[in-house]
Amino acid sequence: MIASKESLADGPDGQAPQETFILNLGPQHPATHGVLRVRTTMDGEWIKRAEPVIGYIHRMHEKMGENRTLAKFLPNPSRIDYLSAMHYTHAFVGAVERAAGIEVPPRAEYIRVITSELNRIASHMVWWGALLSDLGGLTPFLYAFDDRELILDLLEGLCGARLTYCYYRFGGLCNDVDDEFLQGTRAFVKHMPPRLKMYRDLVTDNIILRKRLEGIGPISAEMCRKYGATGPVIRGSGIAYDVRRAEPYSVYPRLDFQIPVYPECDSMARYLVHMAEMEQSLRIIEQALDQLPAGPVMGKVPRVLKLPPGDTCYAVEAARGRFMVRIVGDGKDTPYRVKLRTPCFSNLSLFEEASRGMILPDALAMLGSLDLVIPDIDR
Amino acid sequence: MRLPIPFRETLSGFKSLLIGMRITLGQFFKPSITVQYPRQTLKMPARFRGRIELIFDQATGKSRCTACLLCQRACPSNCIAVEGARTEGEKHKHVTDYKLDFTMCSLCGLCIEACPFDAIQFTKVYNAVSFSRDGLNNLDLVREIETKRKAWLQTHPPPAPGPAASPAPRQPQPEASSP
Amino acid sequence: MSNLLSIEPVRILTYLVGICAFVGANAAYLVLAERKIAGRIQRRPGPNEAGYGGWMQPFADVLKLFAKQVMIPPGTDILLYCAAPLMVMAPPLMCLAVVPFGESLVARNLDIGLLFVFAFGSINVMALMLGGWASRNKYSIISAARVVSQNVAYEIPMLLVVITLLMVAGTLDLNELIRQQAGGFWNWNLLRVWVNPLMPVTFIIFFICMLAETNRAPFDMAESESELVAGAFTEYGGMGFGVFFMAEYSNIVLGCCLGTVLFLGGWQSPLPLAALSGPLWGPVWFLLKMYALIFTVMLVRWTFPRTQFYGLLNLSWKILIPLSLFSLLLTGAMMKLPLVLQRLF
Amino acid sequence: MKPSLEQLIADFTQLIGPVPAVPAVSPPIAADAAGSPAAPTPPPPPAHPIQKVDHAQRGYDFDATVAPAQVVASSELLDRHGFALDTMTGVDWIAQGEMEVVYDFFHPTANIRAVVRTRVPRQTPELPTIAHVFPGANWHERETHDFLGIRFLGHPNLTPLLLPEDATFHPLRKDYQP
Repeated sequence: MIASKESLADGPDGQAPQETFILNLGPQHPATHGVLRVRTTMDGEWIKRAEPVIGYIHRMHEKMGENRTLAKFLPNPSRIDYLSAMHYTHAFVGAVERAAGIEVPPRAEYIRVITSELNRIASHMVWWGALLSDLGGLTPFLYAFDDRELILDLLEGLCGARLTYCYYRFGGLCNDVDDEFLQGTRAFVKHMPPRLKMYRDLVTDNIILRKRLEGIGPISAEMCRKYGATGPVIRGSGIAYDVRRAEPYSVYPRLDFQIPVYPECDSMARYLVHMAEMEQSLRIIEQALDQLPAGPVMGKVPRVLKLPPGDTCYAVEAARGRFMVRIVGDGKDTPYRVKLRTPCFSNLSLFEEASRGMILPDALAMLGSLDLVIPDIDR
Repeated sequence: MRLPIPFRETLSGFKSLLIGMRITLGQFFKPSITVQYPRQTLKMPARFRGRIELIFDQATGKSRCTACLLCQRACPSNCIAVEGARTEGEKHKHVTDYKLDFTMCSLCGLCIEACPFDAIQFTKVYNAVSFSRDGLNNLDLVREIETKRKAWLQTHPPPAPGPAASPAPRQPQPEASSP
Repeated sequence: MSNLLSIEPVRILTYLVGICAFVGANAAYLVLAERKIAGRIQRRPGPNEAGYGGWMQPFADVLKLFAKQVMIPPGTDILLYCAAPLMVMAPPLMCLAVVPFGESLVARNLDIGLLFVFAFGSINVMALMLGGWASRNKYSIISAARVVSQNVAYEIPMLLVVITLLMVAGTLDLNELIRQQAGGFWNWNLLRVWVNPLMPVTFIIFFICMLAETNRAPFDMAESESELVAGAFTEYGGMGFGVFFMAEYSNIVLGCCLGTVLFLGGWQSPLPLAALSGPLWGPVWFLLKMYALIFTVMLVRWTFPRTQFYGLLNLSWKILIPLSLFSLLLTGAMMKLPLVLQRLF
Repeated sequence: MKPSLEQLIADFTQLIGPVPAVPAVSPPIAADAAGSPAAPTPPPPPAHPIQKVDHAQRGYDFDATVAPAQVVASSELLDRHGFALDTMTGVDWIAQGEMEVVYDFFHPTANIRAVVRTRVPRQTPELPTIAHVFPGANWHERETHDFLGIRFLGHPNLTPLLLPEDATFHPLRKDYQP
């Protein structure tokens, strides 16, 4: 039996203040989605310090990149963030194409945009369901997965995989879209708006959810900048930073869409950014389907792809923010160095500062609103 | 009449709760959408990426694999091991041993893209399971071909031993796919 | 039969067995019902493998729980650790002794029945606190602290609501309370707006407090599985957890029984037709109303996210308590109004 | 505040001084695919340590090579201009006996990507920390230390981040043997 608070405090070398205790959230905690561990120093339910401890599923993808030929590394980016595999493959493929000067046919670029945006919606749906299950509402999770299933079926019919697609190739795509996919995507674009309204009625307008998220976990724009947070986090802090606009890639400049920005800096703002992004993604998909040109989906690629010396960056707006591949070549078919800049790494790094002084359920709500995928942090 | 803000907030909040309950109640009366898996199964799409298999060529009753090792070289996980042998008078080698370590395979499909003879394809097997690691880490794809060949021989009896015995089955196959 | 039941020990024994069976069956099958309802809401069939349509599922669950080793974590206070599940199970069993399922279908018709129910009902929180405290787990202790402050906070509006009803009814006898609601659903306390125009609001307050008192979502601070793993129950395994689980459902049954008695006219039929009322119809109406309330509880559970802990206390202290106080005063005023008017004119 | 590229170049020129501070160091910039034998040979050094780069070809707009001692000053400079730390990484140029550390910056509003690089000798890979300028660099520096063994002097907590707590190896060094 615990006689006093002192026996709860087992801080480093017994130096923890008497009134606090250490609470280990994770690596197997229901709210940390995977193997994130947060070492919290608590004063009652108030968090004095929450230090994320990461690296539990570190796989050293960067070393794998150095050891393999470019083509053999192609399945890897999907495994970094398994929820937005398309974006990650896009960034890696894009970096190689930029370095080697490979032209991608426009049809392939449009299909890349369509599949990327579908993947973004699917990823946001998982986030939405997971956030709600963090907050104790389990039903939206199932509704979100119901709709996500449609996307996964579309992408499975397209490339044969449901999660780790490995669909893009240097210079194009591994296969062309068929009519089934195009019709299915159009049907999906029509199917979604009523569902999004249902999400709004069921969850977004719900007073309990609003009380849980409004004003909780403020992250100022300055903090986002200092920590390099991107994606919905920075857009929920009032800065319209989106790689699709800031460093235009693929055919995004030709498409008309808005960057949802909410200036409230709280978890609700990040929530609303996610929800608005789903609508914008639907808009992008619709336009891209209308503009989809005919033609080949594979450009001219040398038989043995070699990277010229020098470093090249390629950033994409993944579902969770800015994902960048920095690839350093030395004239061989294996990269000299592959650096993967993942959004969740930066987004999580501000958690220690942002969570100071919050109470536990609020901190977990904020952790949920940061939209973390742990393999993406650990790489 | 405008109510004071706390009252309005309480009322609108309560209304939002009722709307939420109406939605879930509406879903309650809709049919369930899940597939009762072991009894019902889904049809895998045409491009589904299951584990790979050697294509059994119905025309020849053999695999088209020539043991060129391109798939083995393309594989990021080094999970394919191919061996081939050349018989007298044939242009290409033929595969004698094709081992797949499915525990390491990441189903990326690079081997299939690398194959110049269209000799391998994805199966539609989505539930490959085994009680031990040995059941999956050393799959013998050539043996599968031989099993199919036995069934094939039932319907395609070998031509009577005559002058054109051995080259006969090879005749219908065009050599167009050679590089 | 009636002769036999009039012998006191036989009567007590009969009802003891009856209540235990009722609570046991309800706890077991409400778990299944909840899972089925959750499944329906989430567009899936729910448990459907054990037995036809899953009706054997409770047996499978209980069998599994019984088969588990009883683990007492090192460093726990063994006495409290073991006592907590019993203490959480006992109050609903006790309270059901005075709940009239039919006009004569009541174990002990106490004339202070309501007081009895609330006296025993508040033991529940102590059990959870002890369980959380004795487990020697940080999550459990946080949960225990939450549960206590939550239950204290929600006891107040609940009692205020009940006092409102007492003022109207003038009795603590549950059967008498029901008899006063005779004559059609418009005479139920829920809709007696001529006594107090806030009566439906009072019922909603009662319902919310009942959810909070039984630690049901969206007020499931005791468990709050995504924050505190399993809260006060984290260290309980096997049947220890099973008893907590059963107690949760028994408490729901009790809470919904009370709601039925106090607001929905108990065993009274909703329409004053002779064909629909009578000693046989009484339990039918009672159970129908009770299960409708339980369904609502489950629907709420599967619709809303969990409230934030401080928001929950705010709701009680800032909204529910003022509202119920106002309702209490209004009732008092409306009761005295005729007298005042009489004196004036 | 939206900085222009020209302003950035001017400021960096002032920072680095009239003479290029690291003349001997050659960042891997120019495209010289022809003379690349098997060993990783870096291309010839660029004309100037401060370069304007075509974003469409390289993925960034501005490239500055500074001395190790100027890292903090240049990150402060970029901080004043409102840049955000994108990432940082290291490259082990084992043939030259040097480690390159690359700091990536993006601007949240001005659409400029800046890269600052520096080189430290492989024997004593030490750099001042910029964690006090950009708190986000804390984790990035720990990660770079994990992977390449570059020590960041003044870092508050240079313990392994992604590798196990007791890791003493640096897997991204080219001479790393697992």
